Amino acid sequence: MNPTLHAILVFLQTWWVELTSGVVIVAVVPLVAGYVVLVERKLMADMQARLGPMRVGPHGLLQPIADAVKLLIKEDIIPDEADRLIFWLAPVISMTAALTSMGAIAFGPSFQVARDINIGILFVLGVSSLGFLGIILGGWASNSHYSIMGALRSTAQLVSYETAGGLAIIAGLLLSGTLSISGIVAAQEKYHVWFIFLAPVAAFIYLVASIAETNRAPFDLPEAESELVAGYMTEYSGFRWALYFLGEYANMIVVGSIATTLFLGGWLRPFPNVHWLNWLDFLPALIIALIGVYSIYRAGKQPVMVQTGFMWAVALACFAVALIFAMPWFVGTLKFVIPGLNGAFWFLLKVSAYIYVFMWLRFTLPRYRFDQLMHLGWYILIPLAIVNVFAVGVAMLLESNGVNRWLALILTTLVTLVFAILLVRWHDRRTESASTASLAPDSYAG
Amino acid sequence: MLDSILFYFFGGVAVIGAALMVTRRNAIHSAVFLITTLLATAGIFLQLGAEFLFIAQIILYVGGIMVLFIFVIMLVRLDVALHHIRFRMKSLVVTIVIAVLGAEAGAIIYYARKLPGQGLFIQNMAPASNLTPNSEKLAQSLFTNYLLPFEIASVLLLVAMVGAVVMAKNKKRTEDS
Amino acid sequence: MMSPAHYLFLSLALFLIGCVGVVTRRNVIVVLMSIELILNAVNINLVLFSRIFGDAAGQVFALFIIADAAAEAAVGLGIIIAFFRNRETVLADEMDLLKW
Amino acid sequence: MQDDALQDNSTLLGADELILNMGPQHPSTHGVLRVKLKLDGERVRGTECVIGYLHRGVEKIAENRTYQQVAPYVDRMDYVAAISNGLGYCEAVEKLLNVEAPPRARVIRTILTELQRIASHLVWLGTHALDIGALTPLFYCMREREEILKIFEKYCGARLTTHAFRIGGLQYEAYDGFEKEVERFCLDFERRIQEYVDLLTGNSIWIGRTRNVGVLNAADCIALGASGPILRAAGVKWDLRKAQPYAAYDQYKFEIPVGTNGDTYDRYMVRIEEMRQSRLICLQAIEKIPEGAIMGKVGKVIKPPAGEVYHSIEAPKGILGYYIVSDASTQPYRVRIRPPSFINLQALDKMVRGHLVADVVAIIGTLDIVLGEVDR
Repeated sequence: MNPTLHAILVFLQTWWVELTSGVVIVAVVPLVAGYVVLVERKLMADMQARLGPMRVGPHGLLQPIADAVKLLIKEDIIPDEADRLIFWLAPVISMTAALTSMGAIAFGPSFQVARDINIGILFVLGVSSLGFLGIILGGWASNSHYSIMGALRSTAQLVSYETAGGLAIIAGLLLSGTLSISGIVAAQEKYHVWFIFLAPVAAFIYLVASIAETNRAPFDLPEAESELVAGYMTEYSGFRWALYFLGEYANMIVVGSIATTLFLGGWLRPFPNVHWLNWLDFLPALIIALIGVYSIYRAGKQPVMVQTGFMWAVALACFAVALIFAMPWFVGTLKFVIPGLNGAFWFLLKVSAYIYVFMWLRFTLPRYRFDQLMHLGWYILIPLAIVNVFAVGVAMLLESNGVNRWLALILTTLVTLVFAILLVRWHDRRTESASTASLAPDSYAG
Repeated sequence: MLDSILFYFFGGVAVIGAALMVTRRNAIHSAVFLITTLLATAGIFLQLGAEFLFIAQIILYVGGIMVLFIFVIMLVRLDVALHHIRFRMKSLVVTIVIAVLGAEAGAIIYYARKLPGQGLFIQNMAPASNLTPNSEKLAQSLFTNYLLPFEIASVLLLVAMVGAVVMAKNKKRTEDS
Repeated sequence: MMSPAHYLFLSLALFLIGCVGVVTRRNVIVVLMSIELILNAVNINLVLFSRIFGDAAGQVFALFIIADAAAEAAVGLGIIIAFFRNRETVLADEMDLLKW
Repeated sequence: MQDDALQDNSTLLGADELILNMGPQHPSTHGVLRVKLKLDGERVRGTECVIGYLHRGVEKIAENRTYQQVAPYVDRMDYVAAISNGLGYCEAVEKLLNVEAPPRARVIRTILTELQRIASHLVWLGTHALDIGALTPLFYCMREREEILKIFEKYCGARLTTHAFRIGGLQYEAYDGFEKEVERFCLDFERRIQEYVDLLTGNSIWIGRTRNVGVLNAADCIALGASGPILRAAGVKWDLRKAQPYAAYDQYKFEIPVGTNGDTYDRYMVRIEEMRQSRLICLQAIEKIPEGAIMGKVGKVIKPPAGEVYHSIEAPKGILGYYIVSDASTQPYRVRIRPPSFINLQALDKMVRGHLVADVVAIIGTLDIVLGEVDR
């Protein structure tokens, strides 16, 4: 046999899982991101008493594709004064960082590109944080005041909140004792409990920090449309803009995955060690089948033939997926797929729930101002995160000295919470006195 | 096979990036190419089995130090300064001297490799498994043998932080706000 | 398997490029970046030796060098900002006063 | 070649100020206002408003139209509260003619004007909340405004620039079920206001973004001529509906809400309370709308005696005054309008100095300006 061909074959044989996972990520994530946007718009519409996208496809289901086509064929504008190289490079960096960092995320027990890397969670964190190089460079390259202000805000925000988020993650890592992603999930299996219950403060800090890191409301100052037009994206249009956008939503999936892995038990189903709840393993197939049944129920109520047909199609698709999920239970040779399929289901469900919280907050809350954002980060979250790391450490020390684990954790969490309350009180008093001081009358305008 | 492909890829990117970094006029471009070089070096680290350093390089160097650089370049708006950069005779001489010295060092490495038993460089690498799990090994070493340097390094960072804040603080602005 | 010499050559190349950058560029920020490149070249050697001897000490020192580079960058850039504020320049040969 | 504001030689560091052009194409300058901001970092050191992008010369047009023909033009000034504009104009001309609209017309005018006030405040609330980053209140506000616009549409056929009133009274009789619909809206509206209050009033981010932002105390307000909710939020109990009652306001009981600090939060609270009071006025008015004619004794050709008149009303945005000079012809000799938005906008510079860029949009929002009225 041709030696080159042979080498390629060997290469493929050893790396096929990683390669397919990578291809799947690169191919599927943009599509998923598009549909996350659609879901967000639909949810927002629902909360705002309107319908949202309805025109392209039944219930607007083809809207992401229409958007993608529109963005692709749009004129690609580069401002005259822009730095062309960097302007071109910046969105690519943003997108690449988000996609690359997904490589180390385990979507299920076996679906992971960088499987044997023993610094998985650091890899995800580090590489996804490269995305903001894209933001800062894009803001600079656009040569516009709005862009550069957005970029500066973004940098300051990311630096401060990554600190808080990183410290929150350390609390989780202390509990798991490993940096590898599958190791973290295994640790939660061993503890018989998700880390969100062991380190609630850390989970909360990470939630806030991750919202800020992904530039989502109420921390969306870098792209605050009512202040900075679109922040660092102001001068971008067409497909470059779409890359930024995809990067942002991919980043949401990344932080959701980190939170799920670290605090929500990764791909474990709820109560993974309680044996009389083993029937939960059938749940994925059941839930998907139920969605199909609901679609059939709704199909009769659609006003137009096309939509009825579409509902039937959705129902059939659901049944097909449900069948895929259910089949291994009946076919003995396929039994080995069960953990993978179910794991992916639970993992994606948790990530979706996490992203839903993001969206919910976005529809509800006004935006912070920049100084308030910085104060929240530096005066409240970072001290709290540091104290929390100590508290978790102390709890683990107590546990190793024979104190009941729950007692230790509840005690230390209470201490942290008391600290948090004091911190907020102190901060409130401080800002109040500061704002009254700044109100000193100055001369008349004009 | 895969090893050498990876080495030549990362090494090539690193060298090209470095060369571009030194020759670009625009400081932001320099920074971008330096980032490329640093990322390629991180790849080399990974290939050498130093996983933790790989990620430390990405997080600290690229995510931290280089962002600081870009930030400062953005703040001081260099395009005014960029106009009168020209290659001077003096620096040409210095470059030649450096090239000669480099050639000398290269020759030493090259011949040390050629002559068996004559130097360190022909020594074969220890098996990669000696360093796995990498972060644990590194931590063990860092927190036992090198605890004192570690603490000193943290003090150094603290001092640097305080120093940087003091240096960069705008006295005018603190007065009126 | 690559031989150690390959890595040494790579490191040497980066080191030399960094040196050229330090001596030829007038922009202090680029000079600082070149110094970072030099430190990075040293790191490659350290990691390589760590691998050769199968000992983590080399990597520990590479880590220290990264910390040192961070400290250097922070202070250096702080100085540059302070200087820029006073003199509106970042060119090395215009920094010709002992005191300002 | 280019605008000099775009060509400034500022750096982000150093002593120079950064000049940021906000508008006329900006999502939150409420139309085509252009504000040049002098920034020090993100802190505003000074502003300069550039207006006139929507100038149509209403005052000049008025000199070449008959009195009746002017009325639709004034609707287009504050297009968010067209009915109030029309009321002011019609009453001013009536004053000039020395006629009074019949009681029934006055009551219906009052109801429609108060509904318009609610609608105007709803637009303000929605856009203001959107400026500060709350996406949802806008749609809730628009939902309620839609109810009001439906009432207008049923009454006079138009939704936005209604031209609902005529000089001397009304053209249209209230349609069947007018009272019912207004009542249903008003009864429902209390619950709706509560929704906005739930979303915003107690929200700590909202409070943080609005309290102590854009403070304008009573003395400043009076010095700058600011009126309407801005003046009342500073603690001055001045409302023309009480001070110089017009239309049928003297018949109804209502409170004038006032604030204490004169900051953005107080203005928000004042406007929310004003919506409640307007609702009460509507409820009182529909209880008994007097029977009778809806048109006073005004001829087909309006030819007021030579002279001049100034009439002002409390429009949703502040004091809206019309100064009309007649030379005894069918066309006004001069119409001068005192637009509340324009005069309130003067306060912008004073209010934003020392604040951050994010506060600028909050303050522009809280001023509740409509550029159609600023530029006329």
